[in-house]
Amino acid sequence: MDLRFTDEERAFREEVRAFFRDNVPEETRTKMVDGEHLEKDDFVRWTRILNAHGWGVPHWPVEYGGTGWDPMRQYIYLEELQKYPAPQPLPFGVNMVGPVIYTFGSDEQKKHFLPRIANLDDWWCQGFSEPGAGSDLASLKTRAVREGDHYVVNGQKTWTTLAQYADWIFCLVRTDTDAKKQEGISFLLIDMKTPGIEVRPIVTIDGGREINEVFLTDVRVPVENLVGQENKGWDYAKFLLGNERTNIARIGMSKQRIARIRELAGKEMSGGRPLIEDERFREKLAAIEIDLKALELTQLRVVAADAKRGNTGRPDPASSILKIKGSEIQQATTHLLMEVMGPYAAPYIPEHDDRWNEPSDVPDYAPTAAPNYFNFRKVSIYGGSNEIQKNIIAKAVLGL
Amino acid sequence: MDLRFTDEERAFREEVRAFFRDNVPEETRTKMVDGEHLEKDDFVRWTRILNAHGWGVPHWPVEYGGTGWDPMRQYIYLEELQKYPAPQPLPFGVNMVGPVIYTFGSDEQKKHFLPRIANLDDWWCQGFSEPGAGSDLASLKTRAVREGDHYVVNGQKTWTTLAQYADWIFCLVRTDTDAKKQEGISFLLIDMKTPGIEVRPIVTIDGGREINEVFLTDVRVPVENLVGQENKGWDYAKFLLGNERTNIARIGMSKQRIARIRELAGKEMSGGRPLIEDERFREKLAAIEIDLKALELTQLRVVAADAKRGNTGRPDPASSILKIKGSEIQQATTHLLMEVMGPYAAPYIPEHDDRWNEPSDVPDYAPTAAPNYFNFRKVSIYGGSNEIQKNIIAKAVLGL
Amino acid sequence: MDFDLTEEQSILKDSLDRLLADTYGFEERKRHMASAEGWSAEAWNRYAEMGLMALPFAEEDGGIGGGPVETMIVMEALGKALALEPYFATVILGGGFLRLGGSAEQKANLVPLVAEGSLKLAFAHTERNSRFDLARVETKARQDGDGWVLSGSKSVVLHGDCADRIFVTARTGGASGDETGIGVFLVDANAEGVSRRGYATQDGLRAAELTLENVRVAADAVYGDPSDALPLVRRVVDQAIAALSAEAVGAISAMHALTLDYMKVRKQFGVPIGAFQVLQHAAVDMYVAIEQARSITLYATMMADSDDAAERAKAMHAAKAEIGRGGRLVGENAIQIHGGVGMTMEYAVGHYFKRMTMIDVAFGNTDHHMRALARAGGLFDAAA
Amino acid sequence: MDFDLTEEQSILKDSLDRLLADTYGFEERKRHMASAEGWSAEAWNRYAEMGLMALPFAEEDGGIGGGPVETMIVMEALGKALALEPYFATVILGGGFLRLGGSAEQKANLVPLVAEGSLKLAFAHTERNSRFDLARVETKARQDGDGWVLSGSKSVVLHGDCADRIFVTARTGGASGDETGIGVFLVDANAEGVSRRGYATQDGLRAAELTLENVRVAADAVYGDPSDALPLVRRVVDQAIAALSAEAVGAISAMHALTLDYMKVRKQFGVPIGAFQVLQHAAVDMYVAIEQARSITLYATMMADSDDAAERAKAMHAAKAEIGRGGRLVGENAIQIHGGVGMTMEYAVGHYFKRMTMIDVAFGNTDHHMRALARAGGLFDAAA
Repeated sequence: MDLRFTDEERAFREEVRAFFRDNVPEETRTKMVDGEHLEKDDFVRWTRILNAHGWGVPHWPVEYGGTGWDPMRQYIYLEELQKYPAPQPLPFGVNMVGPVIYTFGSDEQKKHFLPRIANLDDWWCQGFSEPGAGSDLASLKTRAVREGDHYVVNGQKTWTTLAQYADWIFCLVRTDTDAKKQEGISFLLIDMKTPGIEVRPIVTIDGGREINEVFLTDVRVPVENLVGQENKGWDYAKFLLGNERTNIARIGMSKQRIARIRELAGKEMSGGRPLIEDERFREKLAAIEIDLKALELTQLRVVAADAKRGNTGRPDPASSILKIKGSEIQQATTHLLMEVMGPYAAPYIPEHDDRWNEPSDVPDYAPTAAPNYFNFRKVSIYGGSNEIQKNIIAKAVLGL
Repeated sequence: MDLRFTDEERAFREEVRAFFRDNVPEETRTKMVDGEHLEKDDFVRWTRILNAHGWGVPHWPVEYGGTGWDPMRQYIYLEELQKYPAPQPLPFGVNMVGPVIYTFGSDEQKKHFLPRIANLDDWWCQGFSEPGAGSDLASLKTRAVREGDHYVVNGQKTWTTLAQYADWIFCLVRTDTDAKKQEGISFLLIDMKTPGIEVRPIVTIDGGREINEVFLTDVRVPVENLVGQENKGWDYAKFLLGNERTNIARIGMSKQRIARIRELAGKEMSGGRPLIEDERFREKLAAIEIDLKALELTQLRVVAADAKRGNTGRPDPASSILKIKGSEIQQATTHLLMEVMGPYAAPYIPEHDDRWNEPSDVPDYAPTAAPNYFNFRKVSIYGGSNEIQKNIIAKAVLGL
Repeated sequence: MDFDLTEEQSILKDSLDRLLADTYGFEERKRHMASAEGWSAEAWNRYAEMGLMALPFAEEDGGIGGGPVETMIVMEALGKALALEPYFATVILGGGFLRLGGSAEQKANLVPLVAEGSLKLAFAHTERNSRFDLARVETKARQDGDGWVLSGSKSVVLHGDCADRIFVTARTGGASGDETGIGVFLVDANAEGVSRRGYATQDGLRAAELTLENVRVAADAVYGDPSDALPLVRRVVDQAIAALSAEAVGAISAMHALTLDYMKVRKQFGVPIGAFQVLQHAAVDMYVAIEQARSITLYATMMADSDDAAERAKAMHAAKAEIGRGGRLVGENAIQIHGGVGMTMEYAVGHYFKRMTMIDVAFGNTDHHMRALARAGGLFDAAA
Repeated sequence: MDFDLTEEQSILKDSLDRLLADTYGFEERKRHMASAEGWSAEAWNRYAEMGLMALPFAEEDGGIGGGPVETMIVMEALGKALALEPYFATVILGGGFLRLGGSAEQKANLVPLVAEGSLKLAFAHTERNSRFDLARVETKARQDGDGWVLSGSKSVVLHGDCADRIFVTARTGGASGDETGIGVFLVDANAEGVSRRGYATQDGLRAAELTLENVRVAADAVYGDPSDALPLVRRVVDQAIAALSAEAVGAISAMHALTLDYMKVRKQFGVPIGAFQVLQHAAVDMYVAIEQARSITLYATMMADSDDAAERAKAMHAAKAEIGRGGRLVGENAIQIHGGVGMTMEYAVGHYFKRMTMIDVAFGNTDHHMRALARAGGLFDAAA
């Protein structure tokens, strides 16, 4: 047992840090530090910088453009990325549909889609959730009926993140209505330019416009856009959702936010002293830090176990801890960052509102704090709510 | 709406306080302040003082010895009693079997038992729980078979508090094994001197010897000791358990313990100052006090609602809040009192261990703190665990 | 002790609840929020017609003579409806200074205007470095003949954008943080040297940044002792906290009701989600928190017009802290149980959640009041 | 980074786990606890035969040369078995002073005795007013020729009743609370002027009150710098905290396993109570807390022999606080899920609960370490 990073790992960390320092667009980084939403262009520009460097899809098999890093390096890379902070490449392509395509897709699909995902030539979105199917995903109702060389798709998807920019959507659709719930589902790749697709934004309570409803009306999808076998889509979805859980602890992001809390609590005054000198405030921060440090070690244990097992893409069910604790910490830090602002948490200033370039007593870092607290309530809901994660652990780990 | 006590209520409070001041045996009070167990004699002596004053069974109907106080006075009386502190008369007689007897019992039972309960001439214990029937009380297995003028009882009861002193036990027994779970149960009064009864102590983790197992082997109980009708015992038990829940918030006891925490935290030193001057410690205490103040008002609202409805003996299901929050506060205060002791929480000194009369650096108030914390874990378990209380609220109040 | 409403109080409660149910649904509210003012002048007039503006003022001053219980009833109803109008700023805050700090003449001049709904008030206190400390005032007031000249800037002035006149704290002596040397001045929002910038707050209300550059006010603009008005400020803020607590009880009760409804209709895995024990217990935890919040609000209401400033302050610390932690528990659970739909602007629960979050940061958050109570020696002294 | 045990470490773990499983069941433990000593000399000898006493000492001193990972393995196993023997007092605390503060000669004299199990040690530090503050020492040491004379009293000396020699902190200069002026002296338990009174602790271990009246010790009783040994004390205590954390992980894991077993067999309302979702989630909360405790213990273990006192202390603050809050969560839930049976002496879970409660009050409770970490600036600096 040696709980220190190896010299090689430390050198790798330095390499990654240096690369971020030299290559992350400063404008993008500033937006992230300030808690603002990123634009489409922030993602595209940064993903192409990464891809040009060979780091577009580090965790993919080398034959499809991966770096061949072991899980520990992948972890170090992601942590540094989140801490810098730099945008994490959108998961819909590189973490979700990409691995499904290279694992279950046809050669044509691999050849066409994978390079375009790595370079963000295609912006993907996820068509899983439906209005009636949240945590109970398998109860989805969107139908796909085979007509010659096409599937004709009808239904509605929801919670579709950043669909407004999407070129493609990967959808779970029901191709056999007689089968049991989990059977009879297929995995389709759909071009967003196909007639019959309508995207409507859902505004979230933080004022964000990231999620959407997607309506599909007689949408004709060529059969070659079916992934794997018809009616086996549930297996691919489970594979995909398993991948999703591994990155969700967001240790680096929480470290970055803690640094931000410390910095801004040094600027806000309380009782004539900087808030950061307030012992009670520091204790609250310390309580979160302890949890985060423990979670970091828990994450590293999962990573090490993954490395030992070989990269099967099947995370240990114990990794549900990462989702639960990770989301709790993210929520605790967004709340504490809002607390830093005191009364200045109240002003709601739309991003890029030019009037606020004029001098004002509202500190420019304050107005995003409450919206971020509101927005981060989602992290215990999406990707399998924390209640679902606990059900999984109770069954799969504790045998209850 | 007038949220102040009336002049009459304030005068009554003074009267009660004065009575306690003049009449509670100091030895008994000291044991309670020190967190020690009371002896049988403490209860007997005090109950007889109360009864001689006409306050043995304040909440009973006047015809059976009650005082006729309205619910607000009963609340004031109990709060002052707990705050003084003086022993609360044992519930098994005055709160449990007494009301069952005067509500459902025969004239003979009323005439014989009620005065003896009020004066603690008979020490009662409760024979409900069984090893296999905890929260699921109705699954009890103790059998009573009618043979002529007697029931012959066989079975085992457990968690029987203070059975070692008991003259009588009231038992739920199964008289019809073919009926559904809640039916076929009867309510029997059993003389503890009857042959075939064996009491074995259960030592609890705090070192206490308050609870017991009671084994019943061919115990012959005269049929006149059946309460009400055969096979209707479940109804009487529900009535009894409903009564139990109303007094369980223990506002006065928690107030007394908070005063004790404040006092002892003024004696224990931390960083060269009395612990009570430590701001973080005070904040923890304040957090509990706020909850307690709110609960006091909640209790008063329930009392006022009871008063309006008339004393039906059926508490509002909302009074489950009193059990839940009341037990949480009792547990928080026993924990905080233990925290006051710092390292001195560790010594385990049996009560009345004479060796400890010699000078020692272990403060004499320290050794009961941890046992009381351990012991008070029971308050979220017994009388219907807090999980059961939440099930009740979910169903009966929230309609889920 | 008597928890029943009087007949008049019952009528007030029922008629206001009915008015809001009939005219102030979620869709209407959204329209009001999207309007230029951010609230409804029509609703404002209805409140005035009902006598809500006149409610807390003494009859001899042109009011109705209601007390803290009446205010509790109104604020709870407004909280339930998530009402956007400047009632709290005008009647509770501004009205508080009028009632508690105004001379007979000042009241005679202004109470009738407030009572009829034609005068809107606000309270400008928070400054860049004050956070939640009421004594931390840097805005300066300099005597100038009979009048005063004010200079400084104030932040997050609730409904400061629409107020006709604004109560402003300013330092007439001493240094920031001193308990004495603070005065309260009523400033015309259109006076020379006053500039303000209005904006929405996170919960859809309105507020303003206020700048005062050598703003001249007359002698009759002074409320209370100009060199020692902090006790007046504390008294008004204490009453405001009691009122906010009542608003919070209305909001969290409504949130809970929405959540229970949702649990009964929303199905997952073939059953209503209300069938899952974990969610049932979460709903019970919310219920317990709400009843506790209601109880502590009753306590705050009872203490709101106490002359014992120390005991009154303790009650408000307790109430604000309990409302803060209970509100957060209820709000976060309500969102969690609703899942994604609770995160959307189209659904009411998120708006309640935001309002509760903003109530916590108004007039001192949970931590602030927990500490203040701890410093004041706690709620129960030996004799309690 | 590598979380695997070496082959030797795996053998150590497996053989100790097997030994304890075979010879140290709950019933055996009860017998040992009821004995006059309160622990088992037989078990003690078995530990010595296995080399546990020699484990952390350097090979050149007569030890086996194990490090923090080996100590973690042993303490976790002892925690799982709730072992009563004075291993922690002798090998971790006393052994810590030997290893880290002893001269070559002191080690040569004593390590072999500890290693073979014939010398038992203890650490006497706590005083009436010290609470958790390591610098608050009032016991006096006065130089007397080559030697020293000690006077004062010490409380809650773990296994101080059976120890042959006791490490005692005493003030050679300065005032109580000063960082300097503290010395460490090894005192023979039977020396003239030493009196002690043994007693059981709440968790069934043993401790003693210790009184020193003009106790004369020779020059070779001094460990470290007699005028500046607090850094040595802190270092030993830091390593002790890492060891206690490992013991705690063993104890809470065992408690969780008992709870899961119980949930599978105990029936209520016709089903195993493990079928109730609320109890399932409580069991998951326990599981998460245990995994977090295990992780932070790994961190403490990694930092236990760091020479960077500030970073080492931070790690121990973090570990002790996390162990404290996690231990309480696991313990209270374990009792709650067991119901009444968990409250009885006849069932193991309550004994684990008591041990965890006492671990929290040893060497600083949760609040103490949370504050200490806060004062030290937290775990993550800008570069972390």
